This record gives sequence, structure tokens and C-alpha cells, in this order.
Amino acid sequence: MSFEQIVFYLLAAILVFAATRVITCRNPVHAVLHLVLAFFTCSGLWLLLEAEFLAITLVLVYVGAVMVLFLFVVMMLDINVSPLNEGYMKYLPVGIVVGLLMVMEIFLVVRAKYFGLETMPAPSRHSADYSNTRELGRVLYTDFVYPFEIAAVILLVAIIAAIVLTMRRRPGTRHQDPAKQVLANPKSRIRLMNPTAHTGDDK
Amino acid sequence: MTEWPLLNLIIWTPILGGFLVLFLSDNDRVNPRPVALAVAMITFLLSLLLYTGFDNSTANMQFQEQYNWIPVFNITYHLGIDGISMPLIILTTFTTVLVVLAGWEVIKKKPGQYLASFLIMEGLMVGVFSALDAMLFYVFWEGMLIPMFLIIGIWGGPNRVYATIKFFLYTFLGSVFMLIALIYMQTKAGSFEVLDFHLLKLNMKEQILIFIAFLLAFAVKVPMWPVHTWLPDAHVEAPTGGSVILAAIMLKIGGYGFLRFSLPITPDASRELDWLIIFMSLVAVVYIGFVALVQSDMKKLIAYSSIAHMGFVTLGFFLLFPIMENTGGADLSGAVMGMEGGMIQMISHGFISGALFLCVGVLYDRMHSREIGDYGGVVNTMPIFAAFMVFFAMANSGLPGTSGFVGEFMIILASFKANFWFAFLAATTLILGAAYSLWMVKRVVFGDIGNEEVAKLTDVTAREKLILGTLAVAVLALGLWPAPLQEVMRASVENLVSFISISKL
Amino acid sequence: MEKIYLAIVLSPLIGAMLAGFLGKAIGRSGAHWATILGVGTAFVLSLVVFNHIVLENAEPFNGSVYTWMVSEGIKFEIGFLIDKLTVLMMLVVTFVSLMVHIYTIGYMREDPGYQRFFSYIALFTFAMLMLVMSNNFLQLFFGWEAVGLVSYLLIGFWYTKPTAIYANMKAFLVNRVGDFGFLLGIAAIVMHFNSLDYAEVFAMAPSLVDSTMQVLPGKDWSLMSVICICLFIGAMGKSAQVPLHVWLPDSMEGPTPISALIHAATMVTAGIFMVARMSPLFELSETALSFILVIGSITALFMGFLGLVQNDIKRVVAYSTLSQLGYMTVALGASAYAAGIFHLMTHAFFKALLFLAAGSVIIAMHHEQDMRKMGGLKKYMPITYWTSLVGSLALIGFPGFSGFFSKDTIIEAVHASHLPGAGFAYISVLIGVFVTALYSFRMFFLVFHTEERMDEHTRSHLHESPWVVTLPLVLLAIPSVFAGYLIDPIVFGDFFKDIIHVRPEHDVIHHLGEHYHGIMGFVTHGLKTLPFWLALSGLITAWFIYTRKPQIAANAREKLSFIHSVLENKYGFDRFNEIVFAGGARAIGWFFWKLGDVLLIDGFFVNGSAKVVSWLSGVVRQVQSGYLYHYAFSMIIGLLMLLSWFLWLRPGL
Amino acid sequence: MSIEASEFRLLIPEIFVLTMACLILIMDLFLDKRQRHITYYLSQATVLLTIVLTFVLKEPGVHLAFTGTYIADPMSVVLKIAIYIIVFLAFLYSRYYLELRGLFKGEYYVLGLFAMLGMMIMVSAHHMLTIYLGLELLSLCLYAMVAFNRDAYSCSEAAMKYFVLGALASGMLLYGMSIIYGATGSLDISVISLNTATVEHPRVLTFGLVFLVVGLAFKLGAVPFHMWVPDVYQGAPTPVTLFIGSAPKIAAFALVMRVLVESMGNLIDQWQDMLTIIAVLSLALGNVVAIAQTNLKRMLAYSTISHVGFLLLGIIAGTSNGYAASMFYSITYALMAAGAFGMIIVLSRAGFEADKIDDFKGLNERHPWYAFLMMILMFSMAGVPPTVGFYAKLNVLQAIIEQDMIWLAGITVFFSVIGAFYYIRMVKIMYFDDPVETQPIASRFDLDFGVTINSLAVLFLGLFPGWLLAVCSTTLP
Amino acid sequence: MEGIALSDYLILGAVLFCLSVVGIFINRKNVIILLMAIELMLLAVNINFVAFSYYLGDTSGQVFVFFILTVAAAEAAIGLAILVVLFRNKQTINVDDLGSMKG
Repeated sequence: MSFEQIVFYLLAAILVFAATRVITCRNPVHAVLHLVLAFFTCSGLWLLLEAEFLAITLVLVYVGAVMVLFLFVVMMLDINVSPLNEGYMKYLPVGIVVGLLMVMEIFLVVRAKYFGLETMPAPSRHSADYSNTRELGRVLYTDFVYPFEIAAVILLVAIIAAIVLTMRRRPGTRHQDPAKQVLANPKSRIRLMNPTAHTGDDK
Repeated sequence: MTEWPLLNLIIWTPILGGFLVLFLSDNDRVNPRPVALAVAMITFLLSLLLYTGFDNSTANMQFQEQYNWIPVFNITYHLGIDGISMPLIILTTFTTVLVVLAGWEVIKKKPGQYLASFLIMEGLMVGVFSALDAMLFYVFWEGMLIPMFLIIGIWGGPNRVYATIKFFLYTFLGSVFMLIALIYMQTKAGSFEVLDFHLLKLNMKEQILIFIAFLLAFAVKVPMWPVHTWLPDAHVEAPTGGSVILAAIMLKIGGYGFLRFSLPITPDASRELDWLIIFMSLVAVVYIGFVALVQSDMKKLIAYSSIAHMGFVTLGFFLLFPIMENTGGADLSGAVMGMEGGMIQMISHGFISGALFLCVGVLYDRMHSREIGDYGGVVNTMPIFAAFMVFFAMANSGLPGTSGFVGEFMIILASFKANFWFAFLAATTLILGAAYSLWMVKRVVFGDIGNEEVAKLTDVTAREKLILGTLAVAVLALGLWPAPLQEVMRASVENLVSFISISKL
Repeated sequence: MEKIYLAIVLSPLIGAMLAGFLGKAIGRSGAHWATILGVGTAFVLSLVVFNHIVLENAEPFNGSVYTWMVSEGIKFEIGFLIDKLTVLMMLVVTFVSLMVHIYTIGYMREDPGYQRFFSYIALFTFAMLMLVMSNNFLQLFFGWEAVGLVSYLLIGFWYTKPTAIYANMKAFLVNRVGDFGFLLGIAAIVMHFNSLDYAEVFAMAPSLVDSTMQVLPGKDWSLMSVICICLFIGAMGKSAQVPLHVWLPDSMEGPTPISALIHAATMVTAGIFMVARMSPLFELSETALSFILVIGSITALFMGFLGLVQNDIKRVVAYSTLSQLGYMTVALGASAYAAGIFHLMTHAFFKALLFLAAGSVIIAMHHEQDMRKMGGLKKYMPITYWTSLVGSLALIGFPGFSGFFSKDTIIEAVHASHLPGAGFAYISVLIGVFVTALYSFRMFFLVFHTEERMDEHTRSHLHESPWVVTLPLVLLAIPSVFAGYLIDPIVFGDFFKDIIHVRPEHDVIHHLGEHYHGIMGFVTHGLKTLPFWLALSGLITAWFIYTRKPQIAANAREKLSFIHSVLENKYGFDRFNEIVFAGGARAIGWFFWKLGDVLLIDGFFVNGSAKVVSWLSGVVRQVQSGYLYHYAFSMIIGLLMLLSWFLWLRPGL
Repeated sequence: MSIEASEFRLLIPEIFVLTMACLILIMDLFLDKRQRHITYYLSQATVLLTIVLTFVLKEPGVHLAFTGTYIADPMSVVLKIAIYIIVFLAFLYSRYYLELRGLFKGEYYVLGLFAMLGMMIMVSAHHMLTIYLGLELLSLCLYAMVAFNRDAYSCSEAAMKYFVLGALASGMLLYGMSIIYGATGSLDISVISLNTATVEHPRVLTFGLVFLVVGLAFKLGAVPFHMWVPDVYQGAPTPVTLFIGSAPKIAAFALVMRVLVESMGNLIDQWQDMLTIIAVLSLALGNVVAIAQTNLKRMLAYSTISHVGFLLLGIIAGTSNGYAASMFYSITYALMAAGAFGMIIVLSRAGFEADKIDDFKGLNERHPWYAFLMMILMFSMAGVPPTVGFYAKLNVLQAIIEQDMIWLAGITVFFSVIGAFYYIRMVKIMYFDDPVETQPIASRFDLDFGVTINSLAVLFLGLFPGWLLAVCSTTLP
Repeated sequence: MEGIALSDYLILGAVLFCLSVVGIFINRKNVIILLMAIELMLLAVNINFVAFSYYLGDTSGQVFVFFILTVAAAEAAIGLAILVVLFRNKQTINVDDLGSMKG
């Protein structure tokens, strides 16, 4: 077994373990952390596949941004650690059966018979001066410029959507409105009222 | 031939007139009734031009009009009539005039919508009879359901919702399978032209399936036993006008469908399955006759009697095949008579059942009951009405001299040629028809004044007299001299019979 | 002449329409004048035609008025066949009708439906004339049903009387049963002869004598027998032969004039006329003739018995009518068509007379019809009395009266017949003679002799009827006596030559004719035969029992209580029909409706499928539980299924 | 590979929409609450101008651009214009609804425009990547719009369900794409289409295909991937339901065309069978379950499911006739759905959603014209002539019967009869029952005008369907 | 033969994919976990793409992954936003409580 293989199986094992924990953890914080672990191992795997740029992006974008966002939300919402209820146990066997079935089915397709080394030999490694980043960058701004623009729009939409959905003026909070302050004049500050006296016979 | 697009006028005058009525009456400012009557009258008069301009000697389609409509599927807006459809069109326009009159004072709830529905339906029904493009036919055929659905549902009796939904779904179920058959033939023939369908070569299996699809549609419409149960409900709940149109015209569309579609398109399947139709027809005559006997609701009784009479129609249409079998195809005598008898029976039933429903309507308007038990001795307070009622009941039981006799007579004569027992069972209608008609008359019209309500009845108004009188004249005229009607259809029927008798295989 | 024929038919129709539609405008007298003028015109013109056809011996007329329609080369026409048979019938019909019209003026004087009544009877005259003058089966059926319609309307004339409206429906329905057969007969004729025209059918009939048809699979029946029996079933309905006779006694619920006109003189004899008219067909089927013979003789005898126990004056006459119709039918069955028609004619006169006389009595008795409440009317109503006597004597066949000639001929003819059933028929008609005499004079004595049993009030108002009533009585009495002398030309002459066809081997009339030596000879011969003595003994028995020893009748009623109750119940026909046919039909209808329509078709298939769909809808919507994981699960299961199927399980991979 | 400047010409409508959306977004910041309608008018103007632009810039023939990621063909032009029209209607209907509920914010229209942009991208996508991105652009906008009414719990619940399931479906779709990529070595539709013929292991392709079909079925809302549809339709604010229920069906059709027909055309035997199962299940479940509904939006959701079944039938036929039929179906269905939801909006007012079936009771008494319009829509959905819904069904049936799939046609019409029940029940409710609601229906000119035009278009297209049918059949290869 | 086969990566992807799928429906408590399961699923897809891209020697797979990462981030943002809205409305993100609409 080559070194690469050892690394692969090790990382794969960690990945599967981390993924399992993500879906079984009762504490969402733990789940997030396991997901982070999964991302890390995955980026390791991608390095094996010579996708250095993506591996780095995964760590930077995912672990650095998305997962932090997750953690932030988890903390912000202050959700109780839910107790392991019976429903969970009740559905777990079904889940396992379905999951196994699905793995089986997929396995039967992606197994070595179709995607083994005989049919898909590993390509030779690129030379050291090969830059995965440059390669990606080149196609990204030429061949895929149109999708790239769309991706930008998607991010914009995400921003708009997130703001629309979550930003709100809390009632009861006081905040300054400079425009109003500028427009203020003495007349609007004081109002003279002429209250009528209560006579008692007006009903 | 005329340069006027006469058929188009007859179709669109009432439809556009109907919308006019609808809009005029929107705010109850305009009385919609005279407008509707005018539209109906104009349409009727226009349709008379069809009769005068009709060439009896040919079986070809006349007054044809053809425009491009949906070129993608070769669907054209193709109209035309022959001797089979022409009488039915006139029946339609005639009946609509009466129906408009019949609802004159009685309908107080949204009269504009009511009249508009009838006018629109009139146009659609004429469209059904004159469409020569199967898809156009289907559009009219289905479109017709909408106004009828509303008429029963809005102006109907207490159980109207059940009845109208049943009516709609029954007919819808029947017709969608026809749609499949039509499309199938379009894929074979390349267009939806009915006349192309007639010439289309189809093998036995195809024919049988198409025949069954048509049967579902037409049997429901006719209605034939055992898919008839929507009719009593629909009739009972429908307002008088609705019942009249339903009985007088809508049922005829099923019969017409057999002549225009089933028989010429699938002659071999028709021959193969003639036993089925004849069985269903005879069951309708006998079984339904018995059922009619025990009805306590006048409209239900008449509805069942309609089913029995329509059984005659389908029987008459399919006598051709047993006759062919008997004679080995050498002698077709009887076939034409049966088919003509069926046609005449359809027209006559249009008059008679329409009239009977109007009679019930007259009573219902006064007493708001259709139960036979609530009446008795009506003749004492409404002698003129009683005369009409007895007359139409007699016509319903096929008294010679009335139109009810002509078709039945011809069909019994023809069915004897097919099989003694067909004639035997068909002729039981003489007894059963008389039994249920007269028993009803006995309980409703004759006798001593049944109760105080009856004592307070007033006789028919001039308007009602006019309507019933017109129908009575029509019934009598047709019974005493059916030749003018029969000559119109003869060429077409003879042509049809000879066409059907040739196998397509 | 054609215009005259048309005028004969149309003048009563015009009268009827005037009286019917314009009844209010023209008033009561207007109505009776209009109709009497119409019918009178018809009668006079009938005489003209009689003169033309019979006396001038013109060729029979056979032509069409208009073509109803033509289908498949078969002409459906309205047309007239005027030959001697027709003329005879026309005369009888118009004459009796005219008499009845006149009589009605008196009889219906106080009825509010006066105009309507006149309209109906004039309409009836029209229909009956159309029937007898027809030259084809279509029109025959038209007239056949039209007279049925008017009969229906007239029986139910007093529409508030429950019994009347029951009776008229019964009459119509029973007639419809007959028409059912009749129509099948016509259909069979159309099928095999391809024509509706008498002449064509008769001409073609002999060539089809050996053809057969299969009614029941595998059994060949003679075509002519089937046709004739079917047609005769029609006649059984119209002419009230057992077992379709049940309507006739009940039809007495109608006003008496129509009992005389329709249910005695004319309409009920339509069946007899029809069979006589169809003699070229009936002659070809001995089976049918035997059938007719047997049915007729049963009717003749057993309906006569029923006359013995009736107390309603009109019902006695009605049963008598049934019995006499049986005689006519027997004559037809014995191929003595001429005798049958002859009896039809004489019977028309004397039975109309008897009915009208009974009506006269009823008027006098203030519409009391029970004989037990009459008696001794002779002195109050002399004209009625004497005319009744004439009628009764004619009825029982007393020598010299018209009935004697016709009835004796029938009895002799049956005696001479060799058809199967002739023996039974002969015995039946012989006994019938005795019975006829017995009930006729039972009625006669109970009404006009014996002690007066009416109440005081009625008695004080008893008087002879007005002239409009008695005039027809007298006018009818004359032919009741003398019509019999026409036996010479009608029965034994060649009056019906070429009209009525009799095969030589059936020709009993010819056989009788060999012994016929003039009227006087016939009368004297009649005095020596059994029927006369039977009639006489019947008369005397009646006289003895009902005037001398009334207790005999009472004793006999007690001793023979079983037979009496059978007779009272009219052999149970009514009960049987009521339970089996009427009740059975209702039960079947109820069964079909409730079980077939409501339960099976509507309940199970229609509403059932609707229920199934809505139940299914309710069940399936539970799957949409609202929980995300269920939704996800459904997607995953869907994915798995698709994967499994398409990757591994699908056949043909 | 280089990109010609002329290729941008094809992209002008998209660029225009994007620019305008951004402009509106910015401008909206400076608008006072009372001036908010300017945002609305601008958005509508954008949509209308886009119609003009698309129409003017259309070029005959098929044009690929941006190294095959973008396609401009007649089909895309027609579908886009249909989408614009529907979006225009959707914006029109939403205005008052939002105003009355304090939801009248510029972002709604901006999101709507972005969603439209997403649909435009989907329609014109010719690469798995653009397909995916277009789809996500649309989906993200829709997720946000569903949750737009932040204070309504049902909205957020619906949004959550929609989001999770949508992401799951996207994941499946992506998984499928990855397998296809692995099997054919490309993500470009033309290349995939070429390579499918020579793939060594067809089973792998089938495997990927199943995932693709599942993803598409989800977007369409076909059984058993339909579970989100009723909840989202019911929970979302009515204008959003209208938006989701109408135009995206057209885009989804385009998606199916691109993914299945254009790229997987060689595997037609397989996806035909898959779609058949899905279509039949959709027809059955949609029609049957709709009967039990009391909420009109939910009922229409189930009705959508059944309509999707119908739409799929045309694809199943696998002929250009069939595709044209589906195209016609998707366009006309979008029109009908827009009208039906529009009617709900018309009847609603602040605090009253009018989304219960019973809220329509006796509408004929209260407002005959609305009742009439709704009736047209209902009959059209039921497929009763002379409304356009009939031709949509006719077309589809014709296509499958042409392929001798008569049994399928039989099943289809059978379920459509069941379906007819709940449509005519609506008519029954409006015409035969007595009104429960007594409040007069506020009449607003542009809203009235919108529903009137919308419904009458359904009728008009029913009377003269020829031209649209011709457009559909000529734009397809 | 030595070396890591493509199938190994694919199987790993499959396992992750299935885990995430199972995660979605066995998890009944916490919506956040669902969001994470979705991230996991995208990760599985990404592994597939990257692996294919490598073995096919084609960069477009990696480009795709790049976009998936972008979209996933956007998706996560919106998903979390919805989650926040939901939480504000109901004070819970329990999946079991999301059941007001059904049938």
C-alpha cells in the first residue's frame, strides 16, 4: 500500500467518522465542529487530487466563513441541547437500512468495475510548476465568465435576502435620525394647548 | 346554396346575443327577456332558412363553411349539415324559443344570466349538430356542459348540486374517452375531418376500441342503461327550461353521435357489438319502463320515460346489423326504416318530453311540488291545462296521430325484421308507456280536487297556452304527416345505411 | 265520390272540433247542433254511398287520400277502401251514432260537460269511420287507437268519479295489451309482405301460406298463424274477448250513451270487423281460426253467466254485450264471417236500443242503476218498456226479430264447422242461448214488472223520458225487428262476394245456404231447432223465477253460494290482474328502481366510486404529514425506487 | 477560446434586467414609504422593456455563446417572453396585497426581478453549470420571497421546508450531474449529448440520469418529489405563491428540455419510463388529494401537481410534437395559475386572505364578473373547452396517442375526470352557494384589469389557440 | 495495481452522500443539523467532481466545484436567515414543530 493510499484511507476514515458525528450529535455546536473537521479532511483529500486551489478555498471559505456563520447562529439562537428522544431511536433503524441500501446501490455503480484503475487510470502527476490556481483562473475568466457573473448575482441575492429577512428595527429602541434633527425648528418643539375645563354637566 | 354563412349565423347569433343579454342585465336596468326572445326568434327564423334552402335529394353536406382554425393539427372550422343534422338544428332553435318564453315570469333570480345561458347553449348545440370537424364538434360538445351545469346548479331544486355535479362528471367521463378516440383517428387520418374519419381504414381491434370510446360518450348522453342514472336526478333538479333543453336536445346529441361517428367510422365494430347496443336499448325500454311506473315524482317519471324512449332510438339505429345477419347482407330492408324511425323518434321525443316537462313546470310554478301525491283533480281547476297534459301523455304513450307514434311504429316494424323478440320487447312500450303516462295523468289530472292547494290553482295563462299549443300543433302535425320531416333525412339515412353496410376491413 | 268519402269522415270531425274548441262560444245547443249536423251529414252521405256501391253495384273504391310517408319503398298512406262491408259498417256507425247524439241531448241535459261530451262522441264517429273505411293497416291502427282514445276519454268523462278514472285507464291499458299483439301482427305483415295496403297483402297472402317463421328458436311456426293470432289478439282487446274482456264491464262507468255507442254498437265490434276484413288472411290459418273459435265460445258462454248475477242494469247489458261479442267471434272462427258481420249489425241496433232504454230508465230513476231498487216501471214508461221488449226479444233471438236470424245462423254455422274446437263452441253457444234469455228477461222483469222497490221520492218523479230520448229508442227498435230480414242478401246472397274470402273447405255458410229457402223457411225452420226452445225456456224460467217465485233465486244463491261467489267475482279475473299484472308490474318497477338504479348503479358504482375517491383522498393526504423528515423520506424512497427499478429490476436491461 | 463582443448582444436582456434590478435596489433606499410605488412602476417598466428587448433582439436560428454556456434559440425567446408576461402579471397582482399588509418593500420586486433573471438564465442555459446557477438564482430568490412576510409563522415554516427540500433536491441534481460528468467527461450539453452515444457503461449514465430526473421532478413538483408543493403554496403569501406557481413552471420546462431532451436524448427510452411513472403518480395523487382540500391555495397546489403530470406526458411522447405540447402546456398553465391566484388576491383584503375555498361562496351574488372570470379559469384547469386548458390537454394527448401510448392517455383522462370534480366544485361554490362573506369587494382598476385580461386571455386562447400552438411547434427543432 | 482508484473517491462520496441524506430524515430536532447535512451533501458532490476532474484531466469539474462552493455559501446564508426568522416567530427550530400545514 502506497503512502498516498494510506493517507487517503486515513482521511476517508476521519471524514466518514466526522460526517457520522455531524448527523448524530445532539449538540449542534459539536456538529458544527465535526463538520469543520470533515471539511479539513476533505481539503486534504482534494490535495491528493491536485486541486490545491479548491482545497484552500474550502478551508478559507467554508471553515473560515460559512462554518463560523453556522456557529454564530447556533450560539445566537441559544438552542437547548435536545434530549435523545425515542423517535430518534425509532427512525434510526429505518434510516440505517435506507442509507445502507442507497450506499449499496451507488456502490454497485461506482465500484471498480466501472471506475477502477483499469478503466480510469490515475493520470500522471503534474510537474511542480503546474499551478492549479492559474489553470482555474484562466478558464474562470474566459470560458466560464458567464457563470462567473451569475455567481456574483447569486451572492448579491444572498446578501439582499439575508438582509431583508433578518434586519429589522426593533420597536422600543431609540435611534437618531439626522435628517429629522436638521429639520427641527422651535415651533415644532412646543405646542400650546387650551384645555377645556371639566364642568360635570356634559354628559 | 346560399352565399350567407347561415350556419355560422345560427351558431353565433345566440351566443353573442347571450353575452349581450348577460351584459345588459348586469345591473338589472334592462329587462333581458324581450332581448333574449328576439335573439331566439331571429335564430329560429334563420334556421328555417336551412329548411327552405335544403336539397332533399342529396346526402352530401350542405351549407358548408370551412375556415382555418388550428393549422398545427389540421383542425378547421368546418360546418355543414345533412338530412340528419338539419332537423335537429331546427328542433334546437325551436325549443329554445319556447324555453325563453317558459322562463318569462318564473325565473326571478338573475334572469339575465338564465336567459344568457340558454342562448349560449343554443349556439353550442347548433354547433354540435353542424360541426364537420371532430375537434370542433368536441369543443361544442363539451362547451355545452358549462351552461347546462350552471342552469341546473343555479336555478335548480333543493338537491341541485348533487344532480348537476353528477351530470357534469358523468358526461365528462364519457366524453374524454371519445376525445382519445378522436385524437387517435387524427393521428391516422391526418386531420379531424369527420368525413375523412368515415373513409378511414381501421382494423377490427382499433374499431372496437374506438367504438367503445364513442359508446361511452354517446351512451351517457343518450342516456342508455346502465349509465342513465344522471338523467333522473338532473331532470328533477333542473328548472323547467333546463329539463326541456336536456330532454329535447341534449339527449339527441348522443343519438346524433351514433349516426355521425360510431356507425360510419366503425361499421365493423358496430356489427360486432350490435348485440350490446340492442341489449342495452331493450333493457332501457323494458326495465326503465317498469321503473318509470313506480315513480312518485312527475319529473322523474318523465325522465325515466325519456330514457325508455331513447332506448327506441338506439335500437332503431342498430337494427341494421341483425337484419344484415339475417339476410346475409343481401337485403337491408328495415335498416333504413329503423334508422329513420330513430331519427323521427328523436325529433318527436324532443317535442313531447319537452312539452311534458313544461306541463310539470306549469304545475310546479303554481304549487312548488313535483310529487304526484300532492296533486289530484287538477282538471277541475285547470281544464285547459288538463287537456294539454292528457294530450301530451297520450303522445308520450305513442298514440297514433301524434308524433310519438311515428318513430315507435317504424322501429317496431323494422325490429320485427331483425328478430321477433326485439319487436316483442320493444312493443311492450305500448303497454308500459301507456301505463306510466296514464297512471300519472290519472293521479294528477283526474279525480276529485285533491286538496286545498289544488283548489286554488289557476288555469294556464296566455303565454303558457301559446307554448303548449305550439308544441301540441307540432306533435300533431308530425304525427299526421311525417313525410316532410322524413323526406329531408331520407337521402342521408339511405346513404348512411349503404355506407355502413360495407365493411371497412 | 271521393269527396263524399272525405266529407263523411270530416264532417263529424269538424263538428267535434267546433264543439270542443269553441264549446263556450257556441253554447250548449250550438254544440249539439254542430255535432248532430256533422254526424247527420255523415249518415246521409253514407246512404248516398250505400246507394252508389250497393244498389248501383258500383266498383269498390280503393284510393289514397295522402301519403303519410314512404320508407324503403313501403308506402304509409291514408286512404279509403269503400266496398260493401265498409258501407255496411258506415251505415251502422253513422246511424247508431246519430241516434246516440240525439239521445244525448236528453240524457246529458244537466251535465256541465255537455259540449265536451258532444265533441267526444263526434270525434269518436270520425275515428270509427276512419277505422272502417281504411284501406291499409296503418290507418286501421290509427282508427283502432283513436277509438280507444275516445273511449278512454268518455269512460272517464265524469273525471271526479274514482271508479270512472280507474275504469278508463284500465280500458286503455287492456286495449293496449291487445294493440301490442296487433302491432306485432302488422309488423309481421310488413316484414313478409312489404306492404301495408290491404289489397296488396291479400293478393300476396296465398303465396305465403306455407312459409314459416321462428319465434322460438328451432321451432317453425306457420307464418300465417302467427300473423293472424297476433292480429286477433288486437281484436281480443278491442272486442273484449276473454281474457282481455275485463275492461268492458268497468267501462259502464261512462255515461250511458257512450255505452250504447262505443261499448256495445260500434267500437267493440271493430275487432269483429277487422277479422272479417282480414278474412283472406285468417282463412289461411286453421290454427288461428280454431283459436278464435275457442276464445269466442268461452266469451260467449262464460260472460253470459256473469250477466245472471249482476244487479246493475248497465252491467247486465254489458255482460250481454260481451257474450254477444263472443257469438260474433265464434262466427268468425267458424269462417262464417258474413254471419258474424250480420250479427254485428243486428246487435248494434238492438244492443244500442237496450242500452239507450236502460239509459232512459236510469234518467227516470235519477241515475240509480241498481235493479233491486226498480220494478214496475212498465206503467210509468210505456215507450221505454215496449222498445226494451223488442230489444230483449231481439237479443235472445226470438224468431222474427233480427237477433234470431243472425244468431241462428251463427249457431248453425258452428254446428256445420269441422274445425278443431267447433264441438265445444257449438255446445257453448247453445247453452249461451238459454243463459242469454235468462238474464235478459231477468233484467226485463226486474225493471219493468214486479213490485215497485224504489223510494217514494223517486217514484213521485217517475215519468217517461222526453222525446229526444224516446225517438232514438223507437228509431232503433225498427231495425231491431226488421234488420234480420236482410239475411237473404247479406249472409246468403253475394253481398260480400270478393270481399270476404272463405276457403271452400271452411265454407259453412255455403253449406247452410244449400238448406236456405227464403226468410219464412228460415223462421219456420228456426222454430224446430234447439236454440229456439232453449231461448223460450230461458224466458219462461226468468218469468217464473223473478215474477212468480223470487225466493227461488234467493235459495239458489244460498245453495250455490260457491258458484255465486265465483260469478260475483267474475271468475277472479280482476283480482288476478290487479295482483299479478298491476301489482307485479309495480313490484318489478320498484325492484328495478330500488335495487338496480338506486342501490347498484347509483349507490355502488356512481356514488360508490365517488366515495372511494374521497376516502382515498382522505387517506392519501395523511401521507402529507407536515413533517419535513417525512417529505425528505418520501423523496429518498422515490429516488431509491427509481434507482432500483432502472438499474437492477427493470426487465430488458 | 475567445469571446466575441457580439455575444454580449445576445445577453442584453439579461444584462438589462440585472442592471435595472440593481438600480431599483439602490434607488429604493432613497425612496420614502409613500413613494414606494415608483419602485413598482420601475419594476414593471423593466419587465415590459425586457419584453421589447427580447423581442427586438431575437435572431432566427440557434446561437451559442460564451463557449457554449449560453444558448439563444427560438424556444428560449418564446419561453422568456411568456415568463416576462407572467411575471408582469404577478407583480401587478402583488402590489395591493403587499401594500395592505405592510409588505410593500422594494426588495420584493428586486427579488422578483432576480428570480426572473434566474429563469431567463435557466431558459438559455446550455451547460450544466449555467443550468445549476440559474436554478439556484431562482431558488434562492424564491426562498427569500416565501419567507418575505417575516412576521407570519406559516411563511417561515413554508420557507424552511422549501429550503431544506430544495437544497436536498439540488444536491441530488448535482450528484447526478457529477456522475454524468464522470461518464461523459463534459458538462457542456452538446458534448454530453454527443458522448452519451459512446459511453462504455450505460448503467452509469442511467444512474446519473435517475438523479437528474429526481432533481427535475422536484423542481416541477412531481410525485413523489412533490411534498413541498402544498405546504409552500399554502404557507407563502399569496403573491409569492402566484409567483412560484406560475412562471417557474415554464423555466422548469426549459430545464427538462435542456437536461433530458437535449443532453440525454440518447437515453430517451429510460427517462421516458421514469417520467411515465412520475407523471402517472402525479396525475393520480394530485387529482385525488386535491378533492379533500379546504384551502384553495393548497387545492391549487395539488392541482399543480396533476398539471405537472400532464406536462410531463408531452415530454414522455419524445417527439417534437410532444415537446411543443408540453411547452404550450407550461405556458398556458402558468397563465391559468396566475389568474387563479390573482383571483384570490382580488378577493383578499387586510386581515382576510380569501384562501379558503369557502371564501368564494356565492361569489356570483357578490360580484358576478369575478365569478365569471374564476369560472373560466376553473373550467380551463379542468380542461373543458372552449378554454385554453382544453387545448393544452388535447395537445399532450395527441402527442402521446401519436406514439401509441393509448393506455397512458386513458389513465390520464380518467384522472382528469376525477380532477374535474374539484374544479367544478369551485364553480359550484361560487354560483350555487349563498355568500358567507358580506363585505363588498374593493375594486381596483389595475387589479381588475389584470385578472380580466388574464382570464379572458384564457378564453381567447381557447377560441383561437392556433397561433400559440403554431409558435410552440415551430420554435422547437 | 497500486494507487488510489477513482472508484475509491466515488465510494467515499457515496458514503458521505448517503450519510447526509440519512441525516436529513433521521434528524427530528434541529433544523441547523439539517443545514449541515446539506453542506455535507454538497461536499460529497464536490468530492465526486474533483475526483472526476482529476481522473478525466479536465478542469471544468473543478470550476463547477468552485461555483458549488459559492452557491453553497449563499445558500447557507439564506438558509440561516430563514432559520433566524423562523426562530423569531416560534422561538424554536425544532423540526417536529414545523407541522402546521399538512394534509
